[in-house]
Amino acid sequence: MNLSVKISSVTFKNPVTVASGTFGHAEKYHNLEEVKKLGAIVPKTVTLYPQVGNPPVRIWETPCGMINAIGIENPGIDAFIQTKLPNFKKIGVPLIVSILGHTPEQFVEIVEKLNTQEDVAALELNLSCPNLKHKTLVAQDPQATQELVRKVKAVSKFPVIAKLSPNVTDISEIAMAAEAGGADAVSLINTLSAMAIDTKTRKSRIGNFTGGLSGPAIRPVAVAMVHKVYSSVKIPIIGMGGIANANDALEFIIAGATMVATGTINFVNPRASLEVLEGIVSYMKEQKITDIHQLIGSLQK
Amino acid sequence: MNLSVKISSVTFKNPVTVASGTFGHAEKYHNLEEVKKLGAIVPKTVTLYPQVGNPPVRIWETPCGMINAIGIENPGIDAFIQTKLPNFKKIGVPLIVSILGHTPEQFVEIVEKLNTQEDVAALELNLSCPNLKHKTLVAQDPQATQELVRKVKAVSKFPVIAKLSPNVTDISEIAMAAEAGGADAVSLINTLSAMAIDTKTRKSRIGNFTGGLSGPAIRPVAVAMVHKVYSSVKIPIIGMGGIANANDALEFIIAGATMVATGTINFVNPRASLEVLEGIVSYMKEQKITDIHQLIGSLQK
Amino acid sequence: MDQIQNIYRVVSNEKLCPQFWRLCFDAPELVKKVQPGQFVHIRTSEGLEPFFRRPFSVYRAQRYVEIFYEPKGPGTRLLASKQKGDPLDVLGPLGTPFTLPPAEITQVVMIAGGIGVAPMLILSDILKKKKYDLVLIYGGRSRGHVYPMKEFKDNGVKVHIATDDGSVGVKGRVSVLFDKVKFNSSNTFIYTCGPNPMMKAVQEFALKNQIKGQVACEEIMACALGACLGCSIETKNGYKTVCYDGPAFDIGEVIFHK
Amino acid sequence: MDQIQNIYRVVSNEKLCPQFWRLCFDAPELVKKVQPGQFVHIRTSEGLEPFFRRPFSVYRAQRYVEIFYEPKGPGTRLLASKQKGDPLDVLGPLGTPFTLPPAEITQVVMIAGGIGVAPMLILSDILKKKKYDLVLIYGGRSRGHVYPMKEFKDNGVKVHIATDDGSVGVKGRVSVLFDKVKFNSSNTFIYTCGPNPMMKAVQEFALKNQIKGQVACEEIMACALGACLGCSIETKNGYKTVCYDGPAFDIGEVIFHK
Ligand SMILES: Cc1cc2nc3c(=O)[nH]c(=O)nc-3n(C[C@H](O)[C@H](O)[C@H](O)COP(=O)(O)OP(=O)(O)OC[C@H]3O[C@@H](n4cnc5c(N)ncnc54)[C@H](O)[C@@H]3O)c2cc1C
Ligand SMILES: Cc1cc2nc3c(=O)[nH]c(=O)nc-3n(C[C@H](O)[C@H](O)[C@H](O)COP(=O)(O)OP(=O)(O)OC[C@H]3O[C@@H](n4cnc5c(N)ncnc54)[C@H](O)[C@@H]3O)c2cc1C
Ligand SMILES: Cc1cc2nc3c(=O)[nH]c(=O)nc-3n(C[C@H](O)[C@H](O)[C@H](O)COP(=O)(O)O)c2cc1C
Ligand SMILES: Cc1cc2nc3c(=O)[nH]c(=O)nc-3n(C[C@H](O)[C@H](O)[C@H](O)COP(=O)(O)O)c2cc1C
Ligand code: FES
Ligand code: FES
Repeated sequence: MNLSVKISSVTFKNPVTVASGTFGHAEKYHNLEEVKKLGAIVPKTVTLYPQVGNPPVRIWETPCGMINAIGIENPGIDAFIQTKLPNFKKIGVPLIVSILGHTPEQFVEIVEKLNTQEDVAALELNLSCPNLKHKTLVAQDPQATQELVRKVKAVSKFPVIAKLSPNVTDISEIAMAAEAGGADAVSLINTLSAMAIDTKTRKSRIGNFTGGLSGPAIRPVAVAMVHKVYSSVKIPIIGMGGIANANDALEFIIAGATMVATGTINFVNPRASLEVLEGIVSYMKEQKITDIHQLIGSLQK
Repeated sequence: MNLSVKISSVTFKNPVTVASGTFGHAEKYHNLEEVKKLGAIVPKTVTLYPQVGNPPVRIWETPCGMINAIGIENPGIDAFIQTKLPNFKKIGVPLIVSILGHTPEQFVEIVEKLNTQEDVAALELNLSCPNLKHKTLVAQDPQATQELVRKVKAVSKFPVIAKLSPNVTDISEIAMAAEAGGADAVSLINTLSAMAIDTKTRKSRIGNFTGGLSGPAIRPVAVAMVHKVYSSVKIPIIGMGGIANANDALEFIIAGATMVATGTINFVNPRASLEVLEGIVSYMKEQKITDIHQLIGSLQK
Repeated sequence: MDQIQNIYRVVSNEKLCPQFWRLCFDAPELVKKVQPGQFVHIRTSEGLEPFFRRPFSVYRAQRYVEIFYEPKGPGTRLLASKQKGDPLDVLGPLGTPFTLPPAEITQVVMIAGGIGVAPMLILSDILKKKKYDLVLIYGGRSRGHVYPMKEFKDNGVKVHIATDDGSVGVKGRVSVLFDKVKFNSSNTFIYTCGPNPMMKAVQEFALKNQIKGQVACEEIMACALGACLGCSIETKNGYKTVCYDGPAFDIGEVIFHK
Repeated sequence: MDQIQNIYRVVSNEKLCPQFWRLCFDAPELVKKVQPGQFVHIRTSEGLEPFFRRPFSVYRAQRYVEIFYEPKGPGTRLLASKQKGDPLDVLGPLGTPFTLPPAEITQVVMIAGGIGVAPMLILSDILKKKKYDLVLIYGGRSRGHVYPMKEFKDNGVKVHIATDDGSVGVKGRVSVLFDKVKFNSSNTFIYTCGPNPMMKAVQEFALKNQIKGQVACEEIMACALGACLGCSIETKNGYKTVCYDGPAFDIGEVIFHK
């Protein structure tokens, strides 16, 4: 049975990974033997300078999901390279580093620092960053997306994955822009803009006022977007958004995802990504499918 | 205690209504004494000509929500006026008629037919209709929205409410366009584009291939959009999207909604709209709020 | 108008055979009103999971309302966890019932697959009073799926059983039993309920032999009140809702795809 | 590495007083590893509602792991429905435990509000072996909220109680009891856990009187593994996660807002 997939020239032994920001840096609790089985790991987004993150409360439970506004708390790229990267490398699983610059120049600077490293499989650009020309995010503007991806591709020695936001009128337009900019893959979806209110105090439940919705609640939205993007671009898709089990992950693969990531569900079931992997294997056995590529995008109209 | 609210010159005795498509025409089961307590009722969208709707399967259960692709099955405006309207009028609750034209001309034609009627409180324009100039929906294009609203306003003798889609980059932009076109109110949100896949058959669960997500799953998205629109326009907002109880409804009101509608939850709890109304009253008593207007948009930063 | 949503008390809830359970709840008004082929729509969870209510045919309505069900997913599993005295949030009675056989009919053949047997017991409770020859052709997967048909036999129903593995009755689909019964286009009436492929086969048989009858359909339901138009199926007369226009339809009316 | 996620069996689950319940589960490895102030993260539902796990301090770890809880929302109510023999999906032991008192300490004063008493019993189980003077100042809303403090008394803890309505002990907040105890900056150590306003008051008292101590904080949690950075609170040293850097912090470190 072939489970291995490729993004650009990089091979992943299977299509299952974890969504940025849901896997964490906390080595203390990892069951390494288990983590080693994953196709790739994606640590929390790193910025050029350290960020302390947003004021509490940072998370709120919602029906079949959660709102988060962590504020990309991270130690900055230098500390990441020095203290986090060696541990991640030790795991021995291809590492996709998620990065965010507050300007295109910051993106380039981060990439140049990462270029000095080996053992990075790919870069994921978190495009939910301010778009300096408009009051939107880069991920909400096809032109800004294309330009940013192009600038990063011009310097990066690693394949580049553009992570797309669902808060757009037409996500395939953004995906095509990323492709035109030279992206080797797209990943989607990031969280949906969301809010919850404490009716007693009449304040937002979230310290940062608004946040992003994730979890099984948003899965049907994510599946539709993956399918829409699959119909519009040729580059591979990393699908995510509410995956809770293998069947959910298979929906994404059938809709067009080459790889799939578990995100929020990791908090509820730390073994979720492994269970997804095991479940995909059983499904393929049952359905007598010998190569995962037979499944990718195999949705019938 | 004052619960009454106004849209344009029309007064509603309280802010609670039902979302189009979730209340139905099925008089057989209505407990009229209960329905009479609502602030308004909104029947399923009516089109110019009868529509048979989409092929089955039309609905699918998702985590804390559902996907639907009914396809606006309805008898057309003439039959609606002849056979449905008299029954709705009998209830004695202000009636907001939801309409959809496949062209601006169809909208105008429907409005002209409704203009012959009395006892309609307002029209709600379902803008999830094709935008002939682009491959988007009207509700996804500010210009198309503004023009359509203007055309309808030019002929309608009733106040006009524009119903907005959440499948946009910036919903406040569309709301402002509706306001500029002369809309007397906006209602939001309609369903989020969504999909679910049967992994056994590798087909969509939905006869129409894609559908729209509704229910508590999407509430945090709807609350954020209502708040965003409240910050951008002066006209009243009818808030909906996943309301399941009074506390949820209060989130919308505090975020900026003048009226609130229960939708999908009516299918699970047919008394939901009444319970929302009762719960708002208890909350106002508890919090010693004497006028619902003290609550509307009272969210603190 | 009467209220259609009520909270009733569970009177009993027990496994009748490896596959099937029966739940009884105390609902005197419902007992009075319900007709064969109608159903109830039950909120299995107090919360949002599963989100929809779940529809169940009324199996019997004598002292209590009884439903007969198969625990297979989240909703029916929650139902199986209900205990005597628990509250049960029920909408009903819902839907269009079976029409009774026209005057010329003397023999009624009920053809049920699996859990599709549920509406047949209440039907036989009514029909036995009218002195028909009652026959039940029942198809199940295996022994565990076949509930000892005592109540039917007590109603004077002649029971024929087929199982996929032959562990009870004859081996095969219900259609292998068709020649055990003398169908007669002038005086036989068929009621059928079960998986769509089975109902399709019964429909073809009935149409070919010009036998009148009714089918009871199933479809995923949200409101079950005819409000959402979500449970529509294709019929010769256009899309019809199973919850409001059905579940019972004339045997020739429904267009079965699967 | 040991596994931190395990399925254990519920040994008992009972109401101890009108407000509080105790659940015991059989987890020998956990009993061995857990330290006072650490917690477990329990999946209360097999499904997605409630969605998050729920964190509970370990109340005692002798033969079984015990948690002490108040059913108040969906998660804790589901917990209260667990029965002997039911499986329990548990992550643990988690978090940074209480540090033990420094060498010069002879008196330990535990100040707990409501359910905040939970981590104090396991703490006293450890501290009693070291011959401290142990004092518990406990504040609760009313009689129903005060669990008869037998276990603490058995551990030689001197117990002082205050309730909001005076139905047990003295009337008022825990602070009304501060003068019942001789706090001494050179040999007293405070542990406190409870509502933030109470911990804030205790913090002010401790800082003013230069008494060392520790607080155990609470915050909404998703992962409880330090992965999501969702449970951060403000401290003098920046944002810290309650689940990983805490729950136990030095008494002066946390910045309480509410
Ligand atoms: C009018 C009507 C009468 C019914 N009467 C009975 C009955 O008497 N006894 C009984 O056991 N079942 C009956 N059903 C089917 C029953 O409603 C489903 O088995 C139940 O909803 C499954 O819920 P679940 O959460 O346990 O499983 P799920 O995981 O939701 O579903 C399990 C399987 O059942 C299918 N299913 C789900 N909902 C329905 C539905 N509304 N109709 C048909 N299939 C569905 C799913 O597609 C899936 O294949 C009836 C259905 C209808 C429409
Ligand atoms: C480290 C830690 C240890 C805890 N130890 C105990 C314990 O030993 N016994 C006990 O009864 N409770 C303890 N709690 C609190 C317990 O986790 C919450 O009461 C529980 O999560 C409520 O869940 P629910 O679904 O029943 O109620 P919900 O409806 O979710 O919440 C009810 C109330 O509790 C609050 N709440 C929800 N989650 C948390 C949380 N993670 N922390 C604090 N408050 C919360 C909500 O804001 C709400 O006001 C602890 C919390 C933490 C963080
Ligand atoms: C707590 C939390 C933190 C997140 N942090 C990041 C992040 O740093 N960078 C990023 O690209 N996405 C981040 N995400 C988004 C996820 O990677 C993922 O795109 C999204 O949550 C949808 O997937 P899910 O529903 O499976 O969680 C975060 C999500 C959560 C819940
Ligand atoms: C079954 C169904 C049918 C609907 N039909 C319509 C419709 O005809 N016209 C319309 O404007 N909105 C329709 N909607 C959208 C709802 O009015 C509402 O905007 C949306 O469902 C979000 O609210 P909710 O989450 O409370 O259901 C429909 C929704 C559902 C679930
Ligand atoms: S389920 Fe809503 S119309 Fe039948
Ligand atoms: S709950 Fe995730 S870091 Fe604490």
